[in-house]
Amino acid sequence: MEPKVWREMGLTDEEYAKVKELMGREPNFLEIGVFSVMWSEHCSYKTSKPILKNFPTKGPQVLQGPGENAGIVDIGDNLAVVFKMESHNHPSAIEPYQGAATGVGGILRDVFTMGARPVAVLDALRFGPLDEGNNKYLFSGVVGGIGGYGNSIGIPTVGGDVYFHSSYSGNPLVNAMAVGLLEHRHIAKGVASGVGNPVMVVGARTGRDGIHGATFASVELSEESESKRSAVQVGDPFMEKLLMEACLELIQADALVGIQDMGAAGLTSSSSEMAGRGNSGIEMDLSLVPRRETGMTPYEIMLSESQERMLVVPKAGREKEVEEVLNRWGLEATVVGRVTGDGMLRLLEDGKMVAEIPVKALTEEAPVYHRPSREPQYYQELKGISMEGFKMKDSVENVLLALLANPTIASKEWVYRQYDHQVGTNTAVVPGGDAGVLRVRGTKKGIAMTTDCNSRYVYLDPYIGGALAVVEAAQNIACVGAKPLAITDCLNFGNPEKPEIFWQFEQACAGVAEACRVLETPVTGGNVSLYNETPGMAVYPTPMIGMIGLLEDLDLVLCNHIKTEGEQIYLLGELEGELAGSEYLAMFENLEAGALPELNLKNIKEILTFLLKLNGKGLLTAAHDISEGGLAVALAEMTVQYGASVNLETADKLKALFGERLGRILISTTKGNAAKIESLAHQAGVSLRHLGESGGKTLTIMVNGSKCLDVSLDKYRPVFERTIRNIMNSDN
Amino acid sequence: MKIGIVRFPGSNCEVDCLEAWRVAGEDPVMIWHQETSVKGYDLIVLPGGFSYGDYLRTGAIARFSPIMDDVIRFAKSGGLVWGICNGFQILTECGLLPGALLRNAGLHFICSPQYLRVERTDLAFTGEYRQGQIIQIPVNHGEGNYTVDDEGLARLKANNQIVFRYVTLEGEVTDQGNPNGSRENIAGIVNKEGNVLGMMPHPERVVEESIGGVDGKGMFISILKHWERRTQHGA
Amino acid sequence: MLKANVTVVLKKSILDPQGSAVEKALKSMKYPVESVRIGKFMEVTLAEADRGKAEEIMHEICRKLLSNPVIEDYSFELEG
Amino acid sequence: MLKANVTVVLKKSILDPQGSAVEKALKSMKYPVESVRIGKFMEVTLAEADRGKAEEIMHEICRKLLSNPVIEDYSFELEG
Ligand SMILES: Nc1ncnc2c1ncn2[C@@H]1O[C@H](COP(=O)(O)OP(=O)(O)O)[C@@H](O)[C@H]1O
Ligand SMILES: [Mg+2]
Repeated sequence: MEPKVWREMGLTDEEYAKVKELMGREPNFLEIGVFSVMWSEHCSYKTSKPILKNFPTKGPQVLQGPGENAGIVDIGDNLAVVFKMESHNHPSAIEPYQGAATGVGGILRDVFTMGARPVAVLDALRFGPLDEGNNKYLFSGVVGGIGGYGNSIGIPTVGGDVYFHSSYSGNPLVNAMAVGLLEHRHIAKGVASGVGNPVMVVGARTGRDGIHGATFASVELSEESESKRSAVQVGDPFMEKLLMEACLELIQADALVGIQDMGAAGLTSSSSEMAGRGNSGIEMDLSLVPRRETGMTPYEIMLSESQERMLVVPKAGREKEVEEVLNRWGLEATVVGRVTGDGMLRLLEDGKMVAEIPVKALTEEAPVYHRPSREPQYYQELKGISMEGFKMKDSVENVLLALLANPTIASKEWVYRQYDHQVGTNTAVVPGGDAGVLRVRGTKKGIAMTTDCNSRYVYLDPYIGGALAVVEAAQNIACVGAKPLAITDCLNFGNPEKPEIFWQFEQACAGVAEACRVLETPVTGGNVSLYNETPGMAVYPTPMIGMIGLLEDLDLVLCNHIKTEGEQIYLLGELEGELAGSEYLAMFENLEAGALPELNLKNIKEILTFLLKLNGKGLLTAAHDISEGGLAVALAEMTVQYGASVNLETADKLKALFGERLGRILISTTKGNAAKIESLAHQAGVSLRHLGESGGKTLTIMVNGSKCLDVSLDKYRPVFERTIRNIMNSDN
Repeated sequence: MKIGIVRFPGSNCEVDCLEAWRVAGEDPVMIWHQETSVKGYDLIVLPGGFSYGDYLRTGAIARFSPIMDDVIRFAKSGGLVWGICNGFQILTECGLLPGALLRNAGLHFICSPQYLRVERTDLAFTGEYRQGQIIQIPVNHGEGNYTVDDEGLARLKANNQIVFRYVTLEGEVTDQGNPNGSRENIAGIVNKEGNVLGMMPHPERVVEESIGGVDGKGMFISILKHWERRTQHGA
Repeated sequence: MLKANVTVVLKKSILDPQGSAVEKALKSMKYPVESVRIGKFMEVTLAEADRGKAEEIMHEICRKLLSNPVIEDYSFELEG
Repeated sequence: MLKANVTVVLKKSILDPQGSAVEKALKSMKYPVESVRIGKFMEVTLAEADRGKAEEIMHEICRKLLSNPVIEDYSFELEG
């Protein structure tokens, strides 16, 4: 075999040598193809494995940790939440609508193959600045695609987040998270076991789309990858809706031994992973796989990433039943092979063997790389830049209005108006709140969900920033009154072969792990997306966190804005933030620098626990965490209906109003409950400060007795609410 | 009351409708699109969703489902038929209601609470509301822009067939209150006889306070009371 | 076997916001564009060799399913 | 002034969910249909009298805005 062959498929010479050794002979073209996708970063995690193993993955609530199609956490009453997040960055860069749509389709399949009915989608998005036409085009297409798929299949998109930063120009991040609900007894797994059991392909027909998509996801976007554009697929939410109903019906009828979706690397990864988990083998005759196109080679059939397909191992004798259910939903199911006991992936074409590979060679023998890691030069440099001596650049009003008009901070209404966020009629907190909340029918419970990551923090200090991504998610969950349960993640980084990038990855994951340990939110699964680079630039390191929380009593759900006049507003946590890494510093000093505030996870945990305690007693009317833009922005968001007047005593107005520091939460309560809250805070030793009261149709802030802001609702509300819409409706 | 909800491939609000009826105290039956008879039902609901993916045009393919011939017969013989969102689109496609639903004027899908004015309360569907009452019911569609030609519009008006209009909070019929460009802010219409209603907004989404309001519940209660009155008179 | 190339466009009297949006975008990109209207294009392959019959079938299909006569006009050409 | 009739269709190897759904519907209605593929049809009126230039402009517009070359092919005819 010419070296060109395996190199073009993405295998290094060393990897090829290892393949040869494992096979005990020269592999043929098809076998090299199978190895190349299974050993791609996307499927094998060859670079990230050594790092990911440090995540805490256990806890009494965890029913299924990493390793399956999605994680599962217990929520009592014999019910469980299934959830997972995944990236579709590269396809979205090239065909934003379809790239994003198929991202949603893929993550939903991961959830319903576990036996769960999907109940919600979230989307975490990152784009370059909207003043560039191409970024606008990508933003618009991606949002359209997420809505296009989720709306049609009928699963509400209840949350997500969007940031804009130049590092994402041309390499947007599109991470989709799906959440499902199931009864414990219906948990399904991606295993192939029971020698002689049939193996079936169900759902859509196989076409030539997306061949080598997994490999494509594992390279930088460049001129060369442009030619791999065929790696983009068109999604068919209608087909997936039918497939979902059929699969859930089969799982509930207990007809299956195992089931797995065909995502990246299609039939190759689904068959080898299912056999791998079942310690078995699989034999398939590829000529039996239903095809959409004629003349497809075994290689193309194995590597196709056609969407809306599943690989299913029914219990022996029940293949007719599988066929019947699929047919009733207007879909096909075809027996293509069987489970064997010899641990081989054996592929035939018209009865003639065309490939034979030991399954474990594909799933367990993939090379593991301990990449060199090096602290980048920028790290100490930016950290060393002094944050002293900055003066407020403009009037408080102008600064506030400018921050509210920053697309990263401004309301994302333009986005979530395009998403059906209510279908299923379970959505108790719609997008625009701090976290989405769904009721759990038949119980008093609610589940909360959010996605978060401030990548500027991660860039400036990957360890602290990684931890803060988890903290912010936990804050958002707690602000709707839910207890944080567990996370999934999507680790978006640049090219890990560069030691500086690998350092970011290593540090950020360590921070995520530490925060998960302290906050008791184990990692139940996730996804790694490396090589997010355009020529010359890596994206800011973005370990996206998707978190799930539980409300024991949905009646106690909290919203993030005040709904009457005369409510008392308090601050939990410290008054002053820091300018390091703040939105203010970036906008007004054109500087992304500084040493982030010291991480104090224990303290943050105390604050969140206290918040939940207050809410458990029914003492709160609203809660909102302080994030980008600092206290003033959070106050504006919280009082967007009634206004407020607030008094602060501080030695540093700039840091108090616009500095950033996680672990600070605004809460509100009725006049009648104010004293009770104060005494509970005193007892618990938690820092609590009375700020003011809602009402008056203006936001008025006094600092040390003198008025520094008095802006009417009519002025700031439209800025917050309409900025993104105006940008998107404008012509350039 | 015997209520049937037709489930097309791609429907996705059929369970929401079922649950809403349960809140109102009824327990409907799901009717698979391949069935051929709706005999014995008192009301047929065509739910929201994306039947057949809404490919080609919304409702265009569903209209040829086996069940639809009998739904059309049922409607023509005076049976109550209620199409919500995709159901409305199917009703216009099959000619039970005039006009058509085009892509939203703003070209985007819209999911949003919307104020409606109740234009007619003498119908089986709306008896619980006051004439001119402003209610808040969410819309959720990409193609809800109702269009009808001048003649058709004149007929709708002459026969008093307009049931809901999109309005502002103050009840004004203006462009500002119109989410999708619908002609004369039309959100829902009935046939001349008053037994077939099509509407874009989703009343089944607002029947419980904990998930966003109760303004839609009146429609379910209206239908039940109408049916009770009728069966009492009939008996 | 015959192939029909069908085009379906909105009636002239009906606004075409999608076309207008594309028109606006092209104008803002400084292309010398007067107007844009957007419709659908469909390739239908028929298992029917007789042109006369095929034409009849296509009219029926177009009226019944491929277009909505309330808002759209269709036309087609047979090929092959 | 010239008019261009543009058709944009999904590349052959790309799944066409719309076409498949319509094809299935027509088959179940017992029409002798082999296959259906659905794309877009656009009428672009150009303020340009020179055919050569118009053609150039149309290629550019098609590539840049009217189609996404990753998944679609376009073709057009000039008229008038
Ligand atoms: N891409 C999105 N999809 C759905 N909802 C979104 C999206 N982006 C933002 N939202 C909604 O807006 C809310 C506020 O977003 P954001 O400004 O990122 O808040 P926070 O700082 O609290 O995370 C989110 O909690 C979510 O409900
Ligand atoms: Mg928040």
